[in-house]
Amino acid sequence: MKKIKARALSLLADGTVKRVLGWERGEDAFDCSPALFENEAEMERFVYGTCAGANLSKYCVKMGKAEGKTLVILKPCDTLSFRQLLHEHRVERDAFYIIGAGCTGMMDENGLLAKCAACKGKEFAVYDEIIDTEECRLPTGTEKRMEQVEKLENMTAQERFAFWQGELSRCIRCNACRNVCPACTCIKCVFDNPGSGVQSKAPVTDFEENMFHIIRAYHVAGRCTDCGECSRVCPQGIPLHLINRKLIKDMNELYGDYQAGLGDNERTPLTSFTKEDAEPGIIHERGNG
Amino acid sequence: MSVSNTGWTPKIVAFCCNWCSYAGADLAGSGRMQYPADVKIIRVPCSCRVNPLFILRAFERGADGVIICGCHPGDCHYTSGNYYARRRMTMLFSLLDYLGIERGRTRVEWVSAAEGAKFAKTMNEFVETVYTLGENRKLRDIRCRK
Amino acid sequence: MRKFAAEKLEQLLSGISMPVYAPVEDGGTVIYGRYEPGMRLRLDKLGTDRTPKEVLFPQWESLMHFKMEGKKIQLTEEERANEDYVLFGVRACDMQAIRVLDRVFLSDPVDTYYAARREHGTIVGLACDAPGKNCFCKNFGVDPAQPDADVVLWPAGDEYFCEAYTDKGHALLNGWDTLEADECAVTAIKEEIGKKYDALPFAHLNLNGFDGEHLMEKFESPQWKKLSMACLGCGSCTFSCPTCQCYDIRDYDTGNGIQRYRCWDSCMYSDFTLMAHGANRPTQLERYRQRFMHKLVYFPSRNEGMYSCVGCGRCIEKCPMNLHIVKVIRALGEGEKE
Amino acid sequence: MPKIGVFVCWCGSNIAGTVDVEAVSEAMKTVPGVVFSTNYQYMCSAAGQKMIADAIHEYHLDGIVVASCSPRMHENTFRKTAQAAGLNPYMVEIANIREQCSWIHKDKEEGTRKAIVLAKAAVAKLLHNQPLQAGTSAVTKRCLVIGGGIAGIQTALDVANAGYEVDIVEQRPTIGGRMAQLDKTFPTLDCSACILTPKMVEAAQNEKIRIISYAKVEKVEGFVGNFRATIRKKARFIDENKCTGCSLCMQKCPSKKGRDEFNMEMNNRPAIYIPFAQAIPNVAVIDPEQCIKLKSGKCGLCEKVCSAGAINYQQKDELLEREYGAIVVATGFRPMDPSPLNELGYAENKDVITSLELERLMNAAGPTKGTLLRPSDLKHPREIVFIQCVGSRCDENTNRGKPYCSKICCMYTAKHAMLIRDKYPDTNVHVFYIDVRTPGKNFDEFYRRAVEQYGVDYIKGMVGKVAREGDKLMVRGSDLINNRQVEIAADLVVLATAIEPDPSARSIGTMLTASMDTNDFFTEAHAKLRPVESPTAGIFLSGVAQGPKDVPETVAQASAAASKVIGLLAKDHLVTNPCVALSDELLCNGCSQCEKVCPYGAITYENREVRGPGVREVRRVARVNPAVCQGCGACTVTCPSGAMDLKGFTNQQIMAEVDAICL
Amino acid sequence: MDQNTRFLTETVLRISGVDPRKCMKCGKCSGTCPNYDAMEYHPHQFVSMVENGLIEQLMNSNAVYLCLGCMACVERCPRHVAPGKLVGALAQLKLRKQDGNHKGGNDIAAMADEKVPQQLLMAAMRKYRK
Repeated sequence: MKKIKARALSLLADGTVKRVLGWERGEDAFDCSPALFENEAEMERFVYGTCAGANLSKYCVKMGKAEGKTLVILKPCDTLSFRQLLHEHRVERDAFYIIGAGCTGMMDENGLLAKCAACKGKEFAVYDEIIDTEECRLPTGTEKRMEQVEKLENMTAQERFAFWQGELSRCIRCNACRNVCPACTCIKCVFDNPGSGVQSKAPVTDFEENMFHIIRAYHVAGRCTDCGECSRVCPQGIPLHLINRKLIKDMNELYGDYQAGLGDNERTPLTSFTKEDAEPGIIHERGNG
Repeated sequence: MSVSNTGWTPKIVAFCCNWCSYAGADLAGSGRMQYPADVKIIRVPCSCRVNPLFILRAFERGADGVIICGCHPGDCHYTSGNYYARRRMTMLFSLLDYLGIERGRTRVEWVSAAEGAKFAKTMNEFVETVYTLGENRKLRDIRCRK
Repeated sequence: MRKFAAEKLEQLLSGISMPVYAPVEDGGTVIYGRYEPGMRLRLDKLGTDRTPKEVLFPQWESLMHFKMEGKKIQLTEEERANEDYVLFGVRACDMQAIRVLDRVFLSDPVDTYYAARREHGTIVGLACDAPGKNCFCKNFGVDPAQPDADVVLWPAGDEYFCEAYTDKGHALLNGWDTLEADECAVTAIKEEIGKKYDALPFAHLNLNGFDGEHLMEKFESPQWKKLSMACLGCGSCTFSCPTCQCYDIRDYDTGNGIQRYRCWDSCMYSDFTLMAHGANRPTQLERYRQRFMHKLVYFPSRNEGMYSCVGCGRCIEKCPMNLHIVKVIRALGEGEKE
Repeated sequence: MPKIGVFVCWCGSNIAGTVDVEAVSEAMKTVPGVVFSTNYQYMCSAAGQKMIADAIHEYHLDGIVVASCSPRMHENTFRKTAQAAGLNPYMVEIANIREQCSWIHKDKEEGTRKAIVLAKAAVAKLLHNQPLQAGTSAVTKRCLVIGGGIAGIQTALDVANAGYEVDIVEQRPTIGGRMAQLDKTFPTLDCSACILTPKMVEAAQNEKIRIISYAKVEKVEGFVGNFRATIRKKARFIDENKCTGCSLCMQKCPSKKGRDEFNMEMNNRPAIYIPFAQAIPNVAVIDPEQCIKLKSGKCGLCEKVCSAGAINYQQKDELLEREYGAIVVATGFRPMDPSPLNELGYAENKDVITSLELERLMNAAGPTKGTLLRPSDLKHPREIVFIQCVGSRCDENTNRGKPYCSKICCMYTAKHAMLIRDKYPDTNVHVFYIDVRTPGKNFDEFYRRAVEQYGVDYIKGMVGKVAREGDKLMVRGSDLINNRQVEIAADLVVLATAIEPDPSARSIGTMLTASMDTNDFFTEAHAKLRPVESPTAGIFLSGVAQGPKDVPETVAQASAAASKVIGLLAKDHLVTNPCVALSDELLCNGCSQCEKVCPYGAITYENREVRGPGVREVRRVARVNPAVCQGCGACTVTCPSGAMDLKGFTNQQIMAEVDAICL
Repeated sequence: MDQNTRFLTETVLRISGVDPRKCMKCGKCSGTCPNYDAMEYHPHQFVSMVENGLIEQLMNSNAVYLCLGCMACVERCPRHVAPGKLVGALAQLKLRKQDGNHKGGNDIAAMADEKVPQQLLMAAMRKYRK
């Protein structure tokens, strides 16, 4: 943290960057919030550590419009989101100075964050410089990422339905999952747009709960980097990432391995095709109908 | 029309691309090939025009089955539309299945303008499948019931 | 003052002939749900994931239906609640929140949907024998040891003390098999609670200047920019808040007619009070400011100093980015020390 | 709310037989928005159309729904009716209650119920319709003809003679195509070259026609009136402008092992060659596979003997980019390879030949200089067996060939049989046939002449086996009329092989987005009414590319295609389809996903100032070129924010239909 | 067509899986038949006679047994008609007739003898029931 802070201060001092997008110390060890620092005095409250679970990429969409460069601290998984935003022209690379910050797994009061338990790796997809340590490079549990999805797949349709009804019925439509998602960057979300025909504001019936989460997941299909923020922020503890991961798993299996946020502005699985693609009927042929 | 003991008849929405499947449906008509009146067709320019929102909308409104028909892969009037549709629908159907919605309520079938018989056969089969599944209860908005 | 053995509690609840809403589990969360015998009560949970507000003012409710009959419109109003019920286990803060809602919904023009529910409910309060680290209710004149309810329960080891304060409360308590108890025991409990509370980190905040007189000062504070920077504009604070009472009225076309319903809205949303000319609070800064100004300045200035924050601490727990009202009070309040 | 009129058509009894049209028009009267509803016997008739026009005036209708036959049938009719009555033509919706209702249901009550739902759905959609204005796009007044056979040549000549520029792109070194390989043509027996070569010369000399031979179309972009083609002109290692066609190089070339494609590879040709004497352009070409100089660097003999200095071993492929208003597909055919039908022994026996090979064997410029000699030992054949329908008319579940009738075989076989009997009366000719199909002017007379005058032995039956025995080919077949099996010891067996589209057709079809059938023949826009147009606007079909044809029919179709091309090129501007995508810039995120799925490259991104309620800033937003967009809608679904919509098929319109149907 | 003829025709078609209406009467089958001359009725006649219900006539002819089963006609038929399969079906029908009846699945179960291998039963089933 000291190294990052020192580097940020020097970049602020020499005018390379106009501001720093990082984290600010709060009330206790787990309380830190994303914050913007524009001078040395403000940097006094800068913090980076195991409390920095939030993905700052999303803020870059807004911050990219500010004048001058913004320094942003991104963890390895956050850089995937940032790069995906680059692909979608939602951020300008030149507007940011990216410090890739090493990460040993982020925590909250209950221990290691769920998203960190299925860490996708320690490589940075985009950066100007990397500041990390040996222990930050240690590999983690990538291979377990699909375990829970598989568990659900192996249930019967009725069990799956019951499972998701149980989970989704708790949804209060606070939109935290949508608003935190770095892939959900629509200027106007279809759910807020009276012209879209699907505008809705409350989980009035179980259909609306389903609808919101189906469309939310579908809209980010192929663009979701599996950063896990949706589940982290859900005040109702709904495992939303399991919906996204299912789509990722299917796309990998049917259309070849793909990780959003890598590559060079390539097409996502849903904006490309091959003539030999599986027919939709393949869904009907799977077990556990 | 299939009618159950309770008087329930399935509601089936069929999205047909203008160039192949809608023409195929017309051909089925010209050939006087019977299929249940439960099927109502919506004409779209291409299967790639079918937004997942439309499918969910149909279910919301009480449809019991939704079928999307397009040109055979390789024959799309717009060259690639049905290839995109194929991926989109595969992913959507998989997601619905994952959430526990009956698979049989959704289907994609490629029907060319020459395949009137296939169109009729497909519709007969699909209605039969949906009929067996019964009323759509998992993915409809109860407010839309009379 | 009466008392009964703690082990008898479930039996007493089951004996109530009306529906009982109490803190129960739903998935991994605790809500005020319909209590059925055998369910596990979660009276240990401070700051339940969903608030008792929902019993009186649900997230959505149907108001009326329209239907076209030929060329005429037929209108059917939704029936008001007409069933008596018991709302059990309400903390002092949440009870105060209901008083806030009363101010809004029961003053002229009266919200008849709310009023009907309020009238039919008997509320059993529960004193906080162990306030938590996020509690700061006393700052707003709430006594965690004395919920302002029809009946109040004080937990004391293996027994509960209880007292009825209203007719409805008496009616309920009369049906219970309780023993006479000593007032002094409860006084001791209350003192104990007070001590515990005083040791909490947010127990005593400086609320100087949060009043109508300093309105513009607070409104124009340069602090808002920094405070609101990280706000995602989600509704998790609003929807977990026991006092937030803003709602939106919407029409749903069922295909056979229109259902008019209302549902909670959040001032954090970009389409909150959206009008044809655009949004009157164009950025998150204005929306963020609105929420806290309303709770800490506008509402008290119009309601004899009654804050519409009750210090329950839920927003502290729920905000994905750890932004919350305490940070706002500290940032804006401490600069104003007199 | 717009005022809507509903018009329910009886279509005589076609609709009224299974749908209670009165009940439908009555039911529609209660639908919100509908101010007028009626029914009539034939809405498409003059009286029906007048009824619509009158109602539009009388009730000040904003839109009409016609519940009738398929919109593919009469949508345009009713749009024109509406337009004539002062209504925007896109304020018309058709409820298909014939093909998709009355014709497929028997129960009248059920049919009526469904018809009402379909009509309601059309009204629901119409309530969201917006008047649309068709745009215009300029027309490039030049035509591309792909294929330089008789079809391509005829189309090119007709278009050029109307005053428009034409480029013929031919994959072989010369134009002329299959017809140039023929000896005589039925039913008049003129010499093929005698009637074809003057046309080839005419094409070469027409200043409006540019012949791009030994070339292929590599890429086509754009749309009707505005195509842009990339043409690869293969290196022929000869300067076309210098070569005089003297053919001295051919004589001197030491490499003589190239197979002569023009003679169906029945003899060899030099590495440097002119395919045939009357080739156009009459310019040599070097086969790089055979040329010693190109392969090893040694030789260079042709360069030495060429007095014109036309040889250029360094020549490279050349890419031409040309713009066209119309494209004609005249890619022609090739005979199917009969080798897989192993009972006929084509692969094993040199004396089992195809009809096109026979053409070359009988042609004066062919490998035997016009004397009929059998390939194995160059002996004069005394017994010749013709087998019809080889690879034609096969069930699709067999792997024996094509499901269609190749159409020309009956006639050319009669021609061959007649010519042989005429020239070599000592030769016996047997023809195994299934049917003899001769629908054409003077065709049956021609066939009868073969039988009656020339004594050709027509045997109704098929050949089961061809096997070599000594120097004879034992042909065993059935004689169904006499209910016996016959065996003929033949010297030569000629297979009337099926014809199939040239293998280049499929890739050209894909490039042009022109639809094809399962046999790779191009599909016409309408089987009866638009037989020379592809469903893809601006693409026209000429000759066998569309389906099997003989020469007179090919020429007729070629001229028909030309007239359609002329009709298109005569316009300065085209009215474009207004049902195209439209991006709402206030909603556009600038994410570029739509750009990636657009098959026409119709979407571009630009930074533009957008203004709306509370918004005034420069954003990266999508822009649709309405002249290029074809209205498929791929972009609309890809767009995450719903900024992209498709006029005529908007999200709201389709959802309104869904709602109405699901009621 | 009387009821018996119809029954016989349908049985032959069911056993063989052949659709004689697909035949375009080209005569390829008879042209290809190696035992043509020995047969009273020729392959193409089998197709057309079955189509016309002349089953008994065919069954009474030795031609049924003179088919070598080489399947050349099946292989080479351009219409996927497979005359050889018709001959086979007629031969089976003849066999059944000789037996006077044929067994259903339940009959076989009743006849089951533990000493008789199951395979044999299945073979019998196939032969008589199929």
